[in-house]
Amino acid sequence: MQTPLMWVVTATLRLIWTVRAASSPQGAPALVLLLVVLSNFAVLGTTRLSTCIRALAFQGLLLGVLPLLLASSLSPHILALAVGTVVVKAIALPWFLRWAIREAAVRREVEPLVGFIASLLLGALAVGLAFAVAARLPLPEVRTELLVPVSLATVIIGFVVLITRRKAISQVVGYLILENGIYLFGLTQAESVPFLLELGVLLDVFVGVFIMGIVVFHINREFDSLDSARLTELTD
Amino acid sequence: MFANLARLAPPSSIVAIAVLLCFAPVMPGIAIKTKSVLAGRKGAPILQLYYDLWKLVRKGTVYSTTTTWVFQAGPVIVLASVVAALLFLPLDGRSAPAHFEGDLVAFAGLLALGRFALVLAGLDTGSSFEGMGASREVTVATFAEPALFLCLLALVLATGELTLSGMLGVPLANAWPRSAASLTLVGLSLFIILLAENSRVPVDDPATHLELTMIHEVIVLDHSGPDLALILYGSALKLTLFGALVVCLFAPRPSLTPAAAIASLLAGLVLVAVIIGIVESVMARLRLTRIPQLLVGAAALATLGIILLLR
Amino acid sequence: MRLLALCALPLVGALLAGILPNARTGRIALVRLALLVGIALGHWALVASLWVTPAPSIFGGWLEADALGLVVLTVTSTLFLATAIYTVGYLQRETPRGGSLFVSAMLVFLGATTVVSLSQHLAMLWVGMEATTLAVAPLIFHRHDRRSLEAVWKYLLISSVGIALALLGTFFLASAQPEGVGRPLLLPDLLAHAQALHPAWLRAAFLFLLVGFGTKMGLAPMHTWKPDTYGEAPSLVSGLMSGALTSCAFLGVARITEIVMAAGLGPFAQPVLIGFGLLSLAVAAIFVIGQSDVKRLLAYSSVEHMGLLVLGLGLGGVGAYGSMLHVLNNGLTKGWMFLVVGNVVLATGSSAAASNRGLVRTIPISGTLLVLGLFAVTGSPPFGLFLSEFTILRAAVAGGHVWIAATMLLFLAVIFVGMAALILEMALGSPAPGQRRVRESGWLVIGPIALAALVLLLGVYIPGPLNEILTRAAVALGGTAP
Amino acid sequence: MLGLGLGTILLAGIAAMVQSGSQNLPGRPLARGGSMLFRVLLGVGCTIGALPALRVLLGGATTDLQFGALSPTGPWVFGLDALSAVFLLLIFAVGVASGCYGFTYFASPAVHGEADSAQRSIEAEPSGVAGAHALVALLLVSLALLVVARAVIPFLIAWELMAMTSYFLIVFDVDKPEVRRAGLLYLVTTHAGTLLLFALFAAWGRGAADLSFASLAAVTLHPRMGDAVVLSLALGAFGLKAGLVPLHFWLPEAHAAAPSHVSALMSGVVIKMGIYGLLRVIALLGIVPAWWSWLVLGLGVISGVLGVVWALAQHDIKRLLAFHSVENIGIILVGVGIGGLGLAYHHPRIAMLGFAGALLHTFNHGLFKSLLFLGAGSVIHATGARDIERLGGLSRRMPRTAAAFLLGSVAIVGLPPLNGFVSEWMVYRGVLHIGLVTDISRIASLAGVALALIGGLALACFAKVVGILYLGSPRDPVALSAHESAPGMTWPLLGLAGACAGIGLLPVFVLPPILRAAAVVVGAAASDPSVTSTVAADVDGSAAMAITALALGVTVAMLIGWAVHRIMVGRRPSKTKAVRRRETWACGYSTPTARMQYSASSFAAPILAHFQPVTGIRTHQTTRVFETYAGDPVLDGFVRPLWRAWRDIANRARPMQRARLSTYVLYLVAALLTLLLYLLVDGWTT
Repeated sequence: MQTPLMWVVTATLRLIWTVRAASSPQGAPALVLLLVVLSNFAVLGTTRLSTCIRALAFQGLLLGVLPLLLASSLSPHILALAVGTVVVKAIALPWFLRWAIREAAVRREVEPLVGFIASLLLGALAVGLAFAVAARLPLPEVRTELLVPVSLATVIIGFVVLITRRKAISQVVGYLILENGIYLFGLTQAESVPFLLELGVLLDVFVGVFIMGIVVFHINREFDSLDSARLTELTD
Repeated sequence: MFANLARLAPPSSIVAIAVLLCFAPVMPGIAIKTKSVLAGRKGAPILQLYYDLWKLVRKGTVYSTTTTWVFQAGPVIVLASVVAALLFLPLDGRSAPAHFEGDLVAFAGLLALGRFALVLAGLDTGSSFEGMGASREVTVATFAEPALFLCLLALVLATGELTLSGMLGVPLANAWPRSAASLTLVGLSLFIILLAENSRVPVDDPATHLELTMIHEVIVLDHSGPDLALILYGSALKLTLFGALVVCLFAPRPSLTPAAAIASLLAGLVLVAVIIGIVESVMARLRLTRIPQLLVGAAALATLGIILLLR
Repeated sequence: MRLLALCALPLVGALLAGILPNARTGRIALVRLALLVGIALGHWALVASLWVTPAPSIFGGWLEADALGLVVLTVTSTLFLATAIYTVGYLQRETPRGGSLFVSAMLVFLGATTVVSLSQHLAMLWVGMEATTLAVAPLIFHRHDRRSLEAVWKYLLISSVGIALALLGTFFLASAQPEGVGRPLLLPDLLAHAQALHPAWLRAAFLFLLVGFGTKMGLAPMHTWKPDTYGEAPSLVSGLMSGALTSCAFLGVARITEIVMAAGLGPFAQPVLIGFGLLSLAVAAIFVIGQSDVKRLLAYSSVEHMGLLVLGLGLGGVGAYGSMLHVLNNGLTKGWMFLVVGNVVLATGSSAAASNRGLVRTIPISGTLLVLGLFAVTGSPPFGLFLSEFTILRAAVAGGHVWIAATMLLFLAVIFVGMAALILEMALGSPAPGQRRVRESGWLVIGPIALAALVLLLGVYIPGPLNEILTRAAVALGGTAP
Repeated sequence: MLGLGLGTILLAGIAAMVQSGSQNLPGRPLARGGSMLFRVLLGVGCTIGALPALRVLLGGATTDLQFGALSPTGPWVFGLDALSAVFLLLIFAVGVASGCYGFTYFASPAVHGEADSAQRSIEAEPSGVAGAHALVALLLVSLALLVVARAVIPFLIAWELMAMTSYFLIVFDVDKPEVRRAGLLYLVTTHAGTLLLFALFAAWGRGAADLSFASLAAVTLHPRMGDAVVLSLALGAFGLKAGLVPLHFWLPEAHAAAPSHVSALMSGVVIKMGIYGLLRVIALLGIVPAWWSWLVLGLGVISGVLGVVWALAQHDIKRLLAFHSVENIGIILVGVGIGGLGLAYHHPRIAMLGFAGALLHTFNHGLFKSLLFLGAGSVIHATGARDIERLGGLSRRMPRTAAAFLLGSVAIVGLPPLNGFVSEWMVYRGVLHIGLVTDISRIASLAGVALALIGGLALACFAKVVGILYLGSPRDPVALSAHESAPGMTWPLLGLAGACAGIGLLPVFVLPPILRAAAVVVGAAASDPSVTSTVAADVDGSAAMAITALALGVTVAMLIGWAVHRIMVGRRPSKTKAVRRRETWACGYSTPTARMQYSASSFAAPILAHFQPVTGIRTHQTTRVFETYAGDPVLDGFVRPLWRAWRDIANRARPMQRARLSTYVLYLVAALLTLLLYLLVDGWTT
């Protein structure tokens, strides 16, 4: 069990370094960020929860990689951050989610409050808005000018998913996307302010532990479905 | 304090009051006489009321089993209050036995006290008729009060005096030339109030025999003997009181000697009684629901007078 | 050193309570409760000692008990002590699943709030805030039924979004701080170089932190989780939340306001605060009417008071003083009310008005405390809230905001009607036939009585040291003493 | 000294608690002694407390007490001047009477009737009664503190304490839903008043050094707006408490719901605190703008007339008395208005007369209104009926109560020779005097017409009450079962009656202290020589003498007349002149019954017919019955609809809290977006 994991990690790192060496200093991060946006759209567009989760895991992986690409030098701090991020965002949380939908035996997001096409359009709108705003932001100097707009876009899309989806799981996914957006913004501060990104990861841990570990499980048990729309008993 | 009171009361004014107390029962007599003469009848003698009083005083009394001391106290309080009110008028043309700032309020208050006692005495019998009479009495009084106040206020404004005794003497005599119009209006309204307060036509008909149409008479339905005598004398005295007020208003006589003043007052009172008789013979009594309008009319006259003064 | 002890003590206690075998009754349960009360006492004593002799800052200024923090810490500690004593009686009556989890969660909560109120580093403050959310969740979920589940679900998701926005706001704040200008995100340095901060990022940071922490405060329109959560959580937990948790969240808002004021952005920030304040008052004034459950009613009352807090903050001047005083009064009063309501629920098994009538006769002590609490929580003299609300009102008038003052008074009047209608009916109405008088154990009433006495005292007398601390806090927030 | 008195009163409250507590013990060891103890302590406390007030009223030095900075709003100051002293005396006088009355009222068994408050609750809850007594004691203490408070915070605290205690006293009979409703209405209204007070003092204390009254008086308000704001807020806040039309809507409900001795306290003392507040504010401001005085005068006239008209329409004895409180507040406000005009137009003497009249009428009304409420309480206690249509002929069964009530009625109607007349006479004099000035304010003399109308209507109303309630013969079996109430209840009545008579017969001793108090309100102007000379020479000189002489004279005349009458009627020279007893002459109808008596409705009908538009009366008339029901136009026509409207808004908004989670997140996002928009609008970087 130990060795294969180590092997995977070292292999990935070697791969990343080769990409980084090969491409221009701007190219690689930009590419990754574009992939992030694409994963967002994947979440917005799919009906299958499993696809959502896969996209989320992929996004987590990209987020884990980014610090390495952006870092000027491969400090152990950055390395630890990358590993932690990948472990939490790309492995632990998706695994939790899969476990949850298996428990709850839900497969697809039926009838979201806003149709998939509409939410895709919303996503596009979000990206446009994000870029428009970011263009007028007095940006701190960062590796790539794509970083801030993409993070904002991800935040907005996270909100879109949160608002337009019914299933508790989808809402969790939306929330995690929101988190990822914030994490991306945190990258702009990675150098100047230590620990910020760790905070972001910590938040994920917390959410993972709670929302997944306890609540969703119980929702499944109590409500035999993950439809949070059923959670409307408490009213005035 | 009582020395103070004595200082306020010159003998002539006391004499004047005594004279009026004796003269009072004549007033209704004159009114009735005038009425019957105008109607071509001979009519009862002018002094009839004296005989009635004398007879009643000597008779025994019948008290309803439902009544209490309130019923018996009624007539006494009526009379006492009227007599007390009489103390405020300068009957001798100079000054009244009692006067103090704002005594006109006391004047009205005493009359109200008498009315309250009378009404309670009526209600004490528990008879529906006397209840009805009481209700009508207070209704009339409710609307008479403001009118009376307006008249007195007009006098105050015209003379600048805050006591009846003060204003009805020299100041009023000086005021007449200045503001004859408004004083005349006030006089008229005061006369209407006189008719209402003493339940004469057109407000009430003392001569009627149908209880359902009565006001004053029906309240005293149960009084008999000395009580009834007190009531009758009290109402006659009240009529005299208002008459005297009207006379003092129209004819302030500060220059005359006390004797002459009292004599002229009596003459004036006779005149008033005659006028009442004439009014009663030329007018019919109003419907009960119209009476307040009559009194509001009186108030309007007084208000007009006041407006003329304030102008 | 004491500061470290303050933070560590509860966490150690939580650890111990956690490793104790999870027995519901018997000696171990007693030991657990003794641990709880003991630590609450110790914590309270330490806080009291801070009033006597201030403690030096530690961790390079990361932890320090400044005026704002000390006020919040005092509220939290006092409230927690009362609640801990109450818990003894509560856990005797209500046999919980895993009392150990309950107790250690409470202690973790205490530790987290302590961290929040002491931390001078905004990231650390954020961590503490997150930890409070984390610690409270199992307490809300205490009853393990679907209603409490729904409550905790709504609470967690909404306040997580809030927390996330607060984190983003913290990032913004970090990017507002130019390279090498003071240590990053450390409050004293931020205040010292407030003028040098980048205004655009600072404004953004203010807004996001306000919304984020405002969500945890329960400002309208981010208050939606409040009635559901307070309604379902055990009353003492609702008390801790509406007394301590909201105060900590308010501290977060107060911190960023501090910075914004120091940066001279008051004209930008104050309308926002006033707006949130009035909106919260309005929402409370609308939703208290026709409530049928006293815990939900108190939740809306809490929304009202959060509104008053930010209103005072936004009005500035003596308003800041009023707000800090209000933190104190509101925290204690809310604890008092919720503990009393807890007794009601223990007596009749429900907090719905329909099933509670004539409480002054069925549970005299708690019933009386409930009625008095109505007057206290609606800011009637001579209770403390009256003084703070009056001060806030004075700030509005002194600032010439006549319409704000008028609106505030209107909403306060309406809220009073709504609350009085429900609570008086519950307390004074005719008890259901056959309803007997219930004995109230001392553990369950001593806490509320103590809190009530404190609130009453604060209404008539503000000690010199407290006045000084409040003044310092008000000055830090750009205000003045009355 | 005052503190000592208050302490003793509190002791009385505690004694009541202890005694009742002992009632739960077997054999009620302390029952007898406890009740005595309560009364003794109450009496002693009130006496001790009254002494300093008397000293000040008789010209003693005014005292001030300071407690250092308890709160950041400055020191707590307490002071006792003539103005406070008048109200202090009223509080203690009515307080001791009502307190002692209440003790017997609750202790002695009452008839279980439609309206009686005490009994069932007592059986249910012995401690409830003790609580009531303790609350009465607490209420007295808070009232006393209120009138001596000289700083905002203690004033507000005493104010709210008064409001709370009176609320708990009103809802003493909590098992009746209508009582709880009335209580809630009262509580909500008084809380609104408190909030207005907050606004008042917040506005007033804007530039003040601290919140003591002294510094408030020193504040230089905004030349045009300042005093306008302060006085308007004061009129609103204190008007709510005093119950002037249209802010009176809570008053009849509350006073009707409370136990009678509590109604006596409320109507006699508590609502007077509104008057005190107004006078205190005037005294502190020193100046009163003309428009405000006109406004107060107008409101006074309206309250007076409408109050008595509405009272005339009532048949529930307690509601009727409550509406009469509205009327008398109107009369008092006429006095205040005249006084204000006197200040505004610089006629200090008129100001003195107006304020003195208002103060004296406040005091008198406190006495006779509590007397009347206690009398009504005795009737309810004896018969269990509150609807006067069912009663009658009670003066035979409860003569002492009837006599006291009759005296109270004469006093409240304002007839000589009782105290009501003296105070109305003072107000009238203010009215007449202002008629003689040269400036525009002389128009105010027309307010006298309203006073006269009020007098006439009040006479009609109390003729109705006394006549239907005590005279005639019983209309309903409940009245037959009536009994004279216990000495513990009659003595307070007679005591109050004695006070009314005393003030009425010897005003010369009462006017000087009242004028001293009025001088406090008039303030600096009172000390100008013209006033002092005229006041000294005239007001408490000859006029007071003369009116005293008048009162005594009238009384003596009546007594003589009564003696003569006894002789005339009593002597029996022969059989024919004996006094005989027959049933009432029914104009020939042979078998009259009690049901045929004139009813209250029909008694009042002819007058009310002329006030139809404002009475809010619904008449129920068939061939067999004639009845009228009177609601309250303001409450039914305005307050309740307004409240319903707000409740509808609330109900419409409720679904917002029923949404699903994603909607809640949407609210959050919406808030965020709004703020970001504000950020852009406000300017991103500037």
